[in-house]
Amino acid sequence: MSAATTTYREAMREAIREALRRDDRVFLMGEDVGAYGGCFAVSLGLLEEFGPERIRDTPLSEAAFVGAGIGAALGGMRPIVEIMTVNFSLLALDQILNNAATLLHMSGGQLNVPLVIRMTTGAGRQLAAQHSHSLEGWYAHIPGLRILAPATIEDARNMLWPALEDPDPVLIFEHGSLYGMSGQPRPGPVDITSAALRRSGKDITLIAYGGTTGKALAAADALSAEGIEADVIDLRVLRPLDDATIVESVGNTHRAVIVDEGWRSGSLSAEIGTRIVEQAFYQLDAPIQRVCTAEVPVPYARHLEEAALPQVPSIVAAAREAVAS
Amino acid sequence: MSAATTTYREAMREAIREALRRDDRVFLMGEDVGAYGGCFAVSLGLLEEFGPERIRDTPLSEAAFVGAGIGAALGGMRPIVEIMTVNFSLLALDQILNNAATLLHMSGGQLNVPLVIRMTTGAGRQLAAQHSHSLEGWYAHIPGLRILAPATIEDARNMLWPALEDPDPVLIFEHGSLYGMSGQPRPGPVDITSAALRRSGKDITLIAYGGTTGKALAAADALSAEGIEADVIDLRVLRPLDDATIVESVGNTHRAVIVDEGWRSGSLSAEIGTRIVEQAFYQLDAPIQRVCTAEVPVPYARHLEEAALPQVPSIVAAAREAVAS
Amino acid sequence: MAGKKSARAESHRDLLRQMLRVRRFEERCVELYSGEKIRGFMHLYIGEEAVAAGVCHALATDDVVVSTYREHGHALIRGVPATTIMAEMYGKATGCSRGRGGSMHIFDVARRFYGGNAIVGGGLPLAVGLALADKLQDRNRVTVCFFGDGAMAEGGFHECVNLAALWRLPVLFACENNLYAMGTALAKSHAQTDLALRAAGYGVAAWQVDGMNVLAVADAATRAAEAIRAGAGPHFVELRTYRFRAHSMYDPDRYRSKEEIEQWKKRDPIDALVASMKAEREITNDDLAVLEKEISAEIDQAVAFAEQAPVEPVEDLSRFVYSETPLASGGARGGSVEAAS
Amino acid sequence: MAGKKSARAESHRDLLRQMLRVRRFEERCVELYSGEKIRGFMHLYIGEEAVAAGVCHALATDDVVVSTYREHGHALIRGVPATTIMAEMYGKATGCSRGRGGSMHIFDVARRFYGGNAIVGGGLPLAVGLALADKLQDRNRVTVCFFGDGAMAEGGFHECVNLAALWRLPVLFACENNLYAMGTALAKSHAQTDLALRAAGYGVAAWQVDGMNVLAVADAATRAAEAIRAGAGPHFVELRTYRFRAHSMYDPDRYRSKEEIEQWKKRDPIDALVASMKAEREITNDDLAVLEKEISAEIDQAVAFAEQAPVEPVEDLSRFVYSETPLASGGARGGSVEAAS
Ligand SMILES: Cc1ncc(C[n+]2csc(CCOP(=O)(O)OP(=O)(O)O)c2C)c(N)n1
Ligand SMILES: Cc1ncc(C[n+]2csc(CCOP(=O)(O)OP(=O)(O)O)c2C)c(N)n1
Ligand SMILES: [Mg+2]
Ligand SMILES: [Mg+2]
Repeated sequence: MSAATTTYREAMREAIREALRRDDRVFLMGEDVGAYGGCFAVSLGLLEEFGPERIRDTPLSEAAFVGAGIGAALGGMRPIVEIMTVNFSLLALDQILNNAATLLHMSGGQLNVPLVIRMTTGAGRQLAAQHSHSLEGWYAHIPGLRILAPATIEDARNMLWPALEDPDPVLIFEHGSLYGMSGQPRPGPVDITSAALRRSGKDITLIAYGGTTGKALAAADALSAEGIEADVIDLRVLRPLDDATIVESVGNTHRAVIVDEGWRSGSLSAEIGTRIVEQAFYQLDAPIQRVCTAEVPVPYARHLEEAALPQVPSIVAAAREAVAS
Repeated sequence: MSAATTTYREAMREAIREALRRDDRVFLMGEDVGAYGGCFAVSLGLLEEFGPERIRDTPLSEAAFVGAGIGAALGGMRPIVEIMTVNFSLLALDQILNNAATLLHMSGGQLNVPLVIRMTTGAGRQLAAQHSHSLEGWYAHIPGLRILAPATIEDARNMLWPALEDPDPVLIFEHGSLYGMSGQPRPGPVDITSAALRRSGKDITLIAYGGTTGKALAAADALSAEGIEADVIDLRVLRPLDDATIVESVGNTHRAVIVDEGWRSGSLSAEIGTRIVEQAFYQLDAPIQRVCTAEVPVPYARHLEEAALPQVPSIVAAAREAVAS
Repeated sequence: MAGKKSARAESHRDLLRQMLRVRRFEERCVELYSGEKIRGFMHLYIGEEAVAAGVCHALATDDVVVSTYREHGHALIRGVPATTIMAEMYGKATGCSRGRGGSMHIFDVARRFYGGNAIVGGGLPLAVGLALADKLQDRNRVTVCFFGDGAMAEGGFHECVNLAALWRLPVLFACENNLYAMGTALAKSHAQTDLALRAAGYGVAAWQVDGMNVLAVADAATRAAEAIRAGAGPHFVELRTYRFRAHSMYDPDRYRSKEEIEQWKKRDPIDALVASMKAEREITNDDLAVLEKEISAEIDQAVAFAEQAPVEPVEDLSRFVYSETPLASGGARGGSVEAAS
Repeated sequence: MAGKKSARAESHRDLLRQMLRVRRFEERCVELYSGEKIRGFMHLYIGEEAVAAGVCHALATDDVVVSTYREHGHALIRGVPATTIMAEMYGKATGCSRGRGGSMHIFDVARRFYGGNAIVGGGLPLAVGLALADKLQDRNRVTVCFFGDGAMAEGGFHECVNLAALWRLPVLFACENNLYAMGTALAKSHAQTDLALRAAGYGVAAWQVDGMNVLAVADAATRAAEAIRAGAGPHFVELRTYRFRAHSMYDPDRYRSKEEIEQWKKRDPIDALVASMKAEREITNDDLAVLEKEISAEIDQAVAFAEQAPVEPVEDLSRFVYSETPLASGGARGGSVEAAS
């Protein structure tokens, strides 16, 4: 089965289509997933193919339709709930934390919530402060959730089905800058448990995920030209974190740069940094470096937004500093 | 002026009373702050003293009344908004993040939000999963906010006024287990910028805040009996963090244990851990230890809840391990 | 005629039994709370029993109930055993939620009792989703969602009623209007205090019912449930009731007068039903004594069960954060895969 | 009589000018967006101008406006200079929000224009709070909050209208019902599509108004504002309107028919007002040409201003996350400190 060229967007659509075909308990629900074709055109055409019961447009009621997804999962369905962007997910956070993530434990194991929530995340398109959040690190704090961040077309295509098979709630974060990325995905399956080493080096480990994976790879290329060879880890799964892959790499390279589009303080990078010290302290030869988003609400003006976000040159600079020290 | 014996609860009430007297723009608003006397009796008697315009009971509408607090601050008032507990603050998180924390930047400096939000946080009273969150670490991720965690009667009494004088939004987290604590507070003022060294040692630094400060101090006493002397830092301010105090102490002791009632992964302890590695890597002689809440929704049964939360023996054990390595 | 009459008497006896079970169970809970056997937050239903008894009377065994933190009554009447509820409040391993939930988080999937939710209004979207699942799977069931007058001020209420109405979902919204949300009186929560009228604004059939009269509640709920089963979409009943006790065990009840409470106690739903049954000669004092004895035995047994029950091993703290086994595969119901594609 | 008539004509000319300013300004924005001078999300108001013009007509200078991401019209008519709006959309330092906000975040405190909010429904609580501040400080002002039909499905709407009604706050809720929320038609958002009726359910005076008729809007808004100033509490107006353009620059407009759009364009609020003014001999074609020229000059100037404006230095990225100076001390208004205690 040779793979045709496709985009991240189409790969995600194909994944949804496959799920809808394979299992009649699956349905897609969210704002403008139907008649509009999806805010980012991910679900374009699916309404025509599957009808309004299974491609279900909702009112602007994030708390209610996310919560209804939880209820529908309890009732035997396998909902895919789309929250248009992570920015609006705050309105549904109570449902996600206090119900989706908690019901299984709180009921002593009685209530499974086999729900998938997809949302777009990230900045970089001059959408300004209220539309540029990267809050997946927050979600990765919540016990009971599995958090995925597909950074490649393969993962966009192949993570959804195992997520739907997971008996517990899974959140999928799709970085808005990736939808147009094109390539030839290898056919599935993929796991939804492990990080991936996307590039091998020996001098330093660059750790990234989602929208920053590509930047980390570009930085690794630039570093290679200077004679610095980097491991690049794509985390893929933000909760539970795959410590083993991280620790193994850092054990080899003794230096790490974490790239995270979240605001620096309290972002996922902090957890990774601390885990490295907890688990690989004696292997570490230099302070850990973080390249994160500046601690400002992301501004609209292009030059300010660029300055606020992790960029290839800042990753390169951080890696150089780590190697030098 | 010699201080009378009082409780944390009364100290907080006295702080509110003082603010209401000093500045007629100040008012208190929230669920059951008036006729009920406050869920934790903090505002008991204030309705009678100040009347229903200034001690304002609200409906169960967290998003609206927190947002209205933001609006009232924009309109020249100095609101103190009480969210009954952090657990319900999720319903208002969009307003806190996307408006309170963001308006100043997004408006290019035009819109100040001089708002204080108070809420009870923490576990330990067998209230089960939905009523036992410690989410102040999440709030400490948000640029634009100042986050306070009074752990002593002095701080309960004296942090509110400077918080109200701050031109930007300040969140105050009161750990539910502290209200009954009694003692004699020294009169104010206190700063709302720095961490406090609550005890001095030379062998290890214990870092805590809010509800875990007392446990860290008790652990330090126990360790002292074994000949291990600990610095105990009470963070007081969770954002912006006072790195200097932390780094100075770790520079002296070369070892650190962070105690945090948040779920371990992605809690504030992670940020502190990573900052220590970033800023004091070469002073560190052992891996950093964290004593956090287990990654489970906090269970009701007493023995399970106790096992889930940071406790004195686990802090002592972590410190011993750090000192031994 | 005699058959019909005795059927009515039978149903009255059942309603009485259910209300009394709740009343006596909770009275015991108060003692146990004082004795520190039960901890955490505990919210009593005493005074409101007619609501749960009347509404549940209208339900079939596979209908769903979603409740609040004030749910002992709903749970008991729905058939969750007193033993496992009590053990739950003791924090024991044989509790219905294995001791992890406590008083506010009673769950029993076998009885289709979906909790026990301590976030005000937090159960509403679950009910909408459970009803959506029934609709999508062509199951003719009703999902009842209980919530309070205070909960109606939450945005989630608005979103959920609209969604249920928009999609014509089989939900019975059962608003327990006990006139207070903690210490906040109805008129301080709502600009418009006719809650049924408010609900009607969403295009939902809505009635106000005397929630102290169990027969009126049962009638209204039956009518609503029948309409829902017939495909008429969601319904809303406002059940006017009153809690005789404080909001929770911590509440000093400062915000309402003793007189008001006493006035309402004169309308005790149990007394009222007993009086009407006596008038109809449906029950004697001897019958009542027997009933009380049975209930007392049931509760004694529940307490004994809870007392002797084991606790969960501490090593199991982290169980049930994630599932231990996969669910039945998607293929299980794959018969219509072709139809869908 | 002549004076009254000419005053009316004057007011019509003003309404026309305001609508035309918005129309022409946004037509220019489309070009600039194609030329990548403006980036990010941009939502056009074209077709809906009568709403902003009519509502703002009813406001005094110190009344407050809270708006949405579709706010060019509100901002321009409220008096925010075209220059600083344009510079903002260019991301320049002289933009009203110093380039940090863009099209969705126009702020101008001097004009009492409080944004510019890109979270649907996010401005509603701010409006309630601003009105509360006015009430607490005994200022007789109106706060207008614009929001869409889609926003009314959000829980926050429900909470805010209830709160405003409960506390009788001076808020004018101005619902711009353009029949779609992105691609979601009204009847797919709301079970009950009579939005004014819905609002009335909160005990708020509520009317439906033809939002394509600027005179009708101005009348309704004036009536509402007067009632609010007289202490009658919040009011709600549903303004039935239509956007002629797609939701945003990214929207391919698949969800509605060309015919529907064409039908509505026949009711263009600018054409309608011009026609009625011509019938009343309040305006000539020459007057119109002069007006167009003035507006064109205003917009040219705005573009020139934006083009030549500097950008914020990158070093200033972190400014305005926290305040640089303390606010005036609490003592400033402390005159009534004694009264309060
Ligand atoms: C979202 C949220 N806010 C606040 C609380 C605290 N609280 C618990 S019950 C309650 C009152 C609820 O009143 P109502 O809905 O009328 O139900 P009742 O208790 O009267 O049965 C409050 C404020 C909560 N649990 N959840
Ligand atoms: C909370 C939230 N959910 C979703 C969105 C994405 N979104 C932006 S505008 C819009 C439609 C809003 O419709 P309406 O309120 O009718 O206003 P209109 O755009 O028609 O003026 C949506 C879904 C958002 N910005 N905020
Ligand atoms: Mg109530
Ligand atoms: Mg609209």
